[in-house]
Amino acid sequence: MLFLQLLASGIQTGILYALTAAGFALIFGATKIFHVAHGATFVIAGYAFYECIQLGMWWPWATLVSFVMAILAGILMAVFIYRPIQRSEGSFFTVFVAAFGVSIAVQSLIQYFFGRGSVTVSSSLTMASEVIEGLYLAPILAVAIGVSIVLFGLVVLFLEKKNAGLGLRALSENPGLLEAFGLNAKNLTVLAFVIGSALVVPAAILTSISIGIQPSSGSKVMLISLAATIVGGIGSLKGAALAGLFLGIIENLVITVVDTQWSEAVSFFILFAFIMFRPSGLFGASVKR
Amino acid sequence: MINYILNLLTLATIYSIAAASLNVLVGYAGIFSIAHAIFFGLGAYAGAQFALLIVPDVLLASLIGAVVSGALSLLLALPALRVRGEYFVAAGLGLQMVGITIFSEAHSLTGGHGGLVGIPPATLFGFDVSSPGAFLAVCLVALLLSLAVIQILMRSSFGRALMSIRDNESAAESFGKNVPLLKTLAMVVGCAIVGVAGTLFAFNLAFINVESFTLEQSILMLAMVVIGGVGTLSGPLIGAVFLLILPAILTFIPFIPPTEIGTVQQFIYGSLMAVLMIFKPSGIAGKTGGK
Amino acid sequence: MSNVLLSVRGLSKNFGGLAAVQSVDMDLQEGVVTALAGPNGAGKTTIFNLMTGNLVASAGDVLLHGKSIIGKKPHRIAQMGIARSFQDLRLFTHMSVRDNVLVAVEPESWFWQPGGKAAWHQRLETVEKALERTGLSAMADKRAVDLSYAETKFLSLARILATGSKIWLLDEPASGLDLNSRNRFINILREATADGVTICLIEHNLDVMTQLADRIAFLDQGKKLAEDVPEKVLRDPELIAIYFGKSQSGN
Amino acid sequence: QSGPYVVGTLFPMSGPNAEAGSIYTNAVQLAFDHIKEDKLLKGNVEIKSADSLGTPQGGAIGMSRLTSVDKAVYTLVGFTGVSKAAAPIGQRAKAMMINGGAVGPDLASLSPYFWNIIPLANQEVKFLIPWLSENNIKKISVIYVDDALGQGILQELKKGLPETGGTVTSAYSVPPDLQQFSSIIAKLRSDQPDAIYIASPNISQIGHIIKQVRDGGIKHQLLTYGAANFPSISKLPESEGLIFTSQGADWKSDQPIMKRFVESWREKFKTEPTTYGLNYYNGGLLFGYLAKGLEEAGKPVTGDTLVEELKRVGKFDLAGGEATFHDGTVTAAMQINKITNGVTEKIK
Amino acid sequence: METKNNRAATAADQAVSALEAKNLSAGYDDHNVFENMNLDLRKNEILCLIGHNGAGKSTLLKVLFGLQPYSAGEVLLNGQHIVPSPSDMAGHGISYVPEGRGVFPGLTVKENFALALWSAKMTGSVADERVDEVLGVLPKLKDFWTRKAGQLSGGQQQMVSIGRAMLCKPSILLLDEPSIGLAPKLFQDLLEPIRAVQKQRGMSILLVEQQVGEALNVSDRVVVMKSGEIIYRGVPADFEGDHAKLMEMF
Ligand SMILES: Nc1ncnc2c1ncn2[C@@H]1O[C@H](COP(=O)(O)OP(=O)(O)OP(=O)(O)O)[C@@H](O)[C@H]1O
Ligand SMILES: Nc1ncnc2c1ncn2[C@@H]1O[C@H](COP(=O)(O)OP(=O)(O)OP(=O)(O)O)[C@@H](O)[C@H]1O
Ligand SMILES: [Mg+2]
Ligand SMILES: [Mg+2]
Repeated sequence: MLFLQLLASGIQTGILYALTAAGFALIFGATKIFHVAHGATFVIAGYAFYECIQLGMWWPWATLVSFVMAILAGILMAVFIYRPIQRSEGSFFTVFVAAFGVSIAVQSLIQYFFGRGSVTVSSSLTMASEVIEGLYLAPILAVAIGVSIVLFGLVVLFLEKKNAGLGLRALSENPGLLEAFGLNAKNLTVLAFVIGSALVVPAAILTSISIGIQPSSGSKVMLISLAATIVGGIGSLKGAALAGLFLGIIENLVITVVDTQWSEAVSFFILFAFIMFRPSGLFGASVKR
Repeated sequence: MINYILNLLTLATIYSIAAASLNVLVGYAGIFSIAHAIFFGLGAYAGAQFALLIVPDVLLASLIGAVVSGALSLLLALPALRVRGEYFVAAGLGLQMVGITIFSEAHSLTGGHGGLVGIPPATLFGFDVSSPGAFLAVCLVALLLSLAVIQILMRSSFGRALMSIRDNESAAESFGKNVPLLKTLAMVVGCAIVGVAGTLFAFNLAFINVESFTLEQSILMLAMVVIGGVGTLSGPLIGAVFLLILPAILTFIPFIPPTEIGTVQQFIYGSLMAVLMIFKPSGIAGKTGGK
Repeated sequence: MSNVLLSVRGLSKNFGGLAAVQSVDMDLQEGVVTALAGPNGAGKTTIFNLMTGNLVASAGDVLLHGKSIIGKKPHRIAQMGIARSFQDLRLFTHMSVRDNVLVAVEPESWFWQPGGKAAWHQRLETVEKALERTGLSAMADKRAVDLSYAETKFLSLARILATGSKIWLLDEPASGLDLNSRNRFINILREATADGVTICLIEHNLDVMTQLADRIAFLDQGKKLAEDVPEKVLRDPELIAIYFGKSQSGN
Repeated sequence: QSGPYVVGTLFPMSGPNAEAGSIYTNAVQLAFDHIKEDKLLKGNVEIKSADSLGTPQGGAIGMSRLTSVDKAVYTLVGFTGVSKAAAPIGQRAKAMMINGGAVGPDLASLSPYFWNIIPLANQEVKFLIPWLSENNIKKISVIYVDDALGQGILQELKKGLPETGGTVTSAYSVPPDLQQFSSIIAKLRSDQPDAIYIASPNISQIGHIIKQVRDGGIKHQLLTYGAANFPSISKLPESEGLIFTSQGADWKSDQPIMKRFVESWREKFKTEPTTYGLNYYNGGLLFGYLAKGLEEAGKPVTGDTLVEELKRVGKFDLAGGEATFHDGTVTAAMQINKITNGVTEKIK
Repeated sequence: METKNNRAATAADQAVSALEAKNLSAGYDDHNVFENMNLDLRKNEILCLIGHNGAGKSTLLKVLFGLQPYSAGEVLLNGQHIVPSPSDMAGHGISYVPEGRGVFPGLTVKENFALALWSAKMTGSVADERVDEVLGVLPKLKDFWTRKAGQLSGGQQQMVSIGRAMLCKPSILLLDEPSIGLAPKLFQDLLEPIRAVQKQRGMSILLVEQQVGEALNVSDRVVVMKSGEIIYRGVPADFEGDHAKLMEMF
């Protein structure tokens, strides 16, 4: 029963990871931008939702505002931070440091306006009850599963049915050539940021309900997203999502064998192991050396 | 005032050593390490334990720090030989996170979260060098030596070989470069030097714990290199001084209510990092213009 | 028959189901320029990669001075005196032109180079000579990325020139060069052969091929179809049909 | 000669613990406002704030700045790592330091210049154990961060519980920045303890644990130490029924100093006061008393003279009652609190 | 050179310019590659642009397609002033085949085509029709229709690149050194279908080449560029058998 219980909580954790990781993977896969500030988008989305609820807004409207804010944040970063850097000699690390600077700035802005503590949106969704003997589940698990499947399905459908998915793949290979095809690489980059940033919104909202969110929550989100992107295989949206789920489940299950203080490190140990023994990840194409 | 400045300068010097050593990996060998704080920490713990248990001689302790850190750098060399670019960044991340947990759990070696307290004042050949001025001098000498080593190595055929590997591994191979060996050597050199920096850090603070060796610290070191200018000699120094002194200067901004100082500082700090990268993408000391 | 420096015997390479090279035999004779011709995808570059250890052969052997070098690491093979260029150049983009060449002169890079000052000056001289011969002296301090297309082609050659290797494997070294540069390029290679360098050349440009090659080995779908002096190969109606086309440049 | 006296504050003003930093700063500010109103001192007091970032290195730089640039003679610090890094620097500069927030037992003897105006955590546990046995709470599970605080509490529980017939049934060590506890909660459920003790130095982490334990359907009694005085814990709906120890602080007390503190706090910050606020308020007041004594004796106000004066006087009228120091640490009355309907009430 | 005779019949056509550069100047950060450049590509002709390495040929093509900004002058399309941008140009039925391998290696041939169709905003039966036509002209493409473009040999990739450019039924085709790395026969095989289409429905082609011999064989007019200036305008016949004259130009 302990196993089942851990599995259930693992799935709930994993879904949050999967959503944020998919967003990061989409952005990184398409634009090769190591979007460290993805965590900042997450925090912005979470606080937007929290503030709206505090202002007495009906939750669907709050969700909408949260989406708008996250997408706006993504677009602003793409246009005003990454684009100018990439235009000049933007090495991998230049982008990295700039994005890191943005994360710090966003974190301090949120602190300034919304305080430093952790904020939580109260909801009855998080109350667990005994489903079968010894197994406690909260309705939020079902909500999380439902929302993530729907959203993920929508994104996959959009990418596969519309040519946008093709465009994003092409963008990752050769943005210059895209222009020669008569397509606009800038717009596609923005599109990647829009979808990628939107994907963190449900995770941010669910987190603000189930765990609570604080200005510094972003970094964990970013780290796990990054780990899942690599474990899943760079360029594979499905891979990143499954890897996120996988890491979440492992993180919970692992405490049946090791002490609790190691549970977080296990994710990164897995990451390390993947890089050593299967650098292409779960679904990636083989890695060029 | 003078002690504060000496203290800041000492820290800036120590971080300059760390950043310069990271530059060997990032700038010359093209090894994108974000686990450098772990090796900084290894040097700090090794040096501090040596000072606590045997003798607080800063030279001997630094050597121990360098050896321990350099030897354990082989851990990171392993993935460095297998993968490159963003994959290696992720490997470094993995090592960083696992390493931090080990630092927190290995109580007998690191003191866990509580850390190592009461690291004795530094001596050198039996003379006390713990006064702010003397210790700064020790650190400056260490910095000069490290820079000299780095400069000599990087201008030698070794450095050229590393750079050729950075630019194109397979072409370097076809001109006779033993890529795995050279990469490993670069890793050992860079990590040994940061081990020295770690030992000096431990002496300087007289107290160390895991909080000084976190991912943020690794990223800070990286930011120093990138903001200063990757692959240049002066870049890491400029970056280290800039990123350490800047927050100190920001604290002198008047009219900010004390409760908001930190937030405002962090905001300026973060924004400056981003803005600097937009307008000086190759760093303060880096070559600009061109491609 | 002159001295065979490098030879391959029954060399084969499969990529999954694709047989890229199928039991090829070939000899490079001292001082002779052998052109490796064949349609796109014939397996020419793959043969180079097998010779230099960049790829592991599925079967067959590569012999240098009669000794097998199969299974050796690329850097070992390079140190044994085989220099190669790449179809996509692979310059050391962020190093100066001079350093690009200098790297090629220092085969074993430890923390120091043996020989002290005298050897160092010797190496520098080698570099300057290579730069001069390829016409790059004026831009020795430019970074490789800042060179124009033709200059990158010459830099790729300068690196090889400077190694002092006696066996050169050149993969489409003159493609895209204009008439003038192409002639200059051909002259440098001619001088090199006069100095006793053995060249194996992959080239699609018939002018370059006819002006340089002493022999042409013809490859198609991984198999060697012919190897002979240019006059014969270029007249082979079968090869004209699959490769040289109707407007064969005899001129 | 008579001022301005420079008093430093070295708190995390950014990062995850900044919430604490701003409360501490407010409290110190309040104390000096009162000192000024009362014209207690001839000289002016100037407060200089440094951001410790909550890290040792930040603490070292901040302390060095406070002592050497601002020439602070008396600095209020918080957080264990920061305190440990700041102590040698303060000692070198002969500046007095007062900790009112960190409760790691290893802070007791850091330096002759380093004083704790907060009872350390092991004292709190000692006070709690008899109450546990009185209320028939025998089996305790502990979630702790493996630092001086957590270890101190765990050891004290392991030592004290058996004496009254209780046990520590399980102990889960967590990293200090962990936010997700579902797996531990699953284990707790199968452990079936009578109560769960939470020992983390990270305030928001305690909040996360409480919420997630309750969400997870675990109804057992929750216990913690004085950190629960922070509004982000005490105002949490899930904290209903939480029991925690703290130093004695009766907000309804008639003692004039206490009354004034509570009233000004409510008026100025529109929140309920906390023991941390109280401690740092007392830390500020303490300086006022020490400096006044020195002024009267015609002595200069330096770190050394302040420490001397503290040792000489020994007893001080602070908010909440008379305080004495033992082992560099204040000995204060303890109390046990319970949160009912969002209000913290003293139950013992 | 029978083409020229064919073309003579449509001389009126040729007088009208399809794409024209007027006093155009362009370059990179630190230097101008060309100034006051005048060039016109007439309706239904193949114009061969040759010149030494670095003369500025590729730069001119990029400017005309809108991939590179210009600092002065103007671009005329069918006599109308326009400011070129890649997406507009594609919309106007202009296709560009860049130097090097102009395909996305990770996408299949089919996907490369789909991308081009998306760019031309062609869907449904119109798109199918276009694909059928291009496959009719380049039947070999069918053989590797579902393979990743990166796995094809250089020549096959070039074929895909050209096929892709023909998809949007271009009225103007800008070809930058299509011969690089191609076997001689393949290059000829590639030029033939283009010529066929051109004959069939008319198309203007600006061809940049270093394989001067082959290129002149198929061209109507020739322009020689040297260090950013046009130093010669004429017809291929001018150079026939006169290698020395050509060499002078470089
Ligand atoms: N790494 C690889 N993996 C899979 N297939 C490969 C690989 N390298 C080459 N091939 C295949 O092997 C065959 C031979 O390729 P090779 O590069 O040797 O051709 P080539 O003769 O050099 O052609 P070109 O003249 O176009 O350069 C081709 O069909 C190619 O697709
Ligand atoms: N991205 C660039 N940045 C700076 N200068 C450039 C760039 N691209 C080309 N140049 C320079 O512009 C000039 C013209 O280059 P361009 O590529 O147009 O020549 P080209 O005639 O196409 O030559 P080739 O026959 O080698 O293709 C050259 O001097 C070249 O060095
Ligand atoms: Mg090839
Ligand atoms: Mg060109």
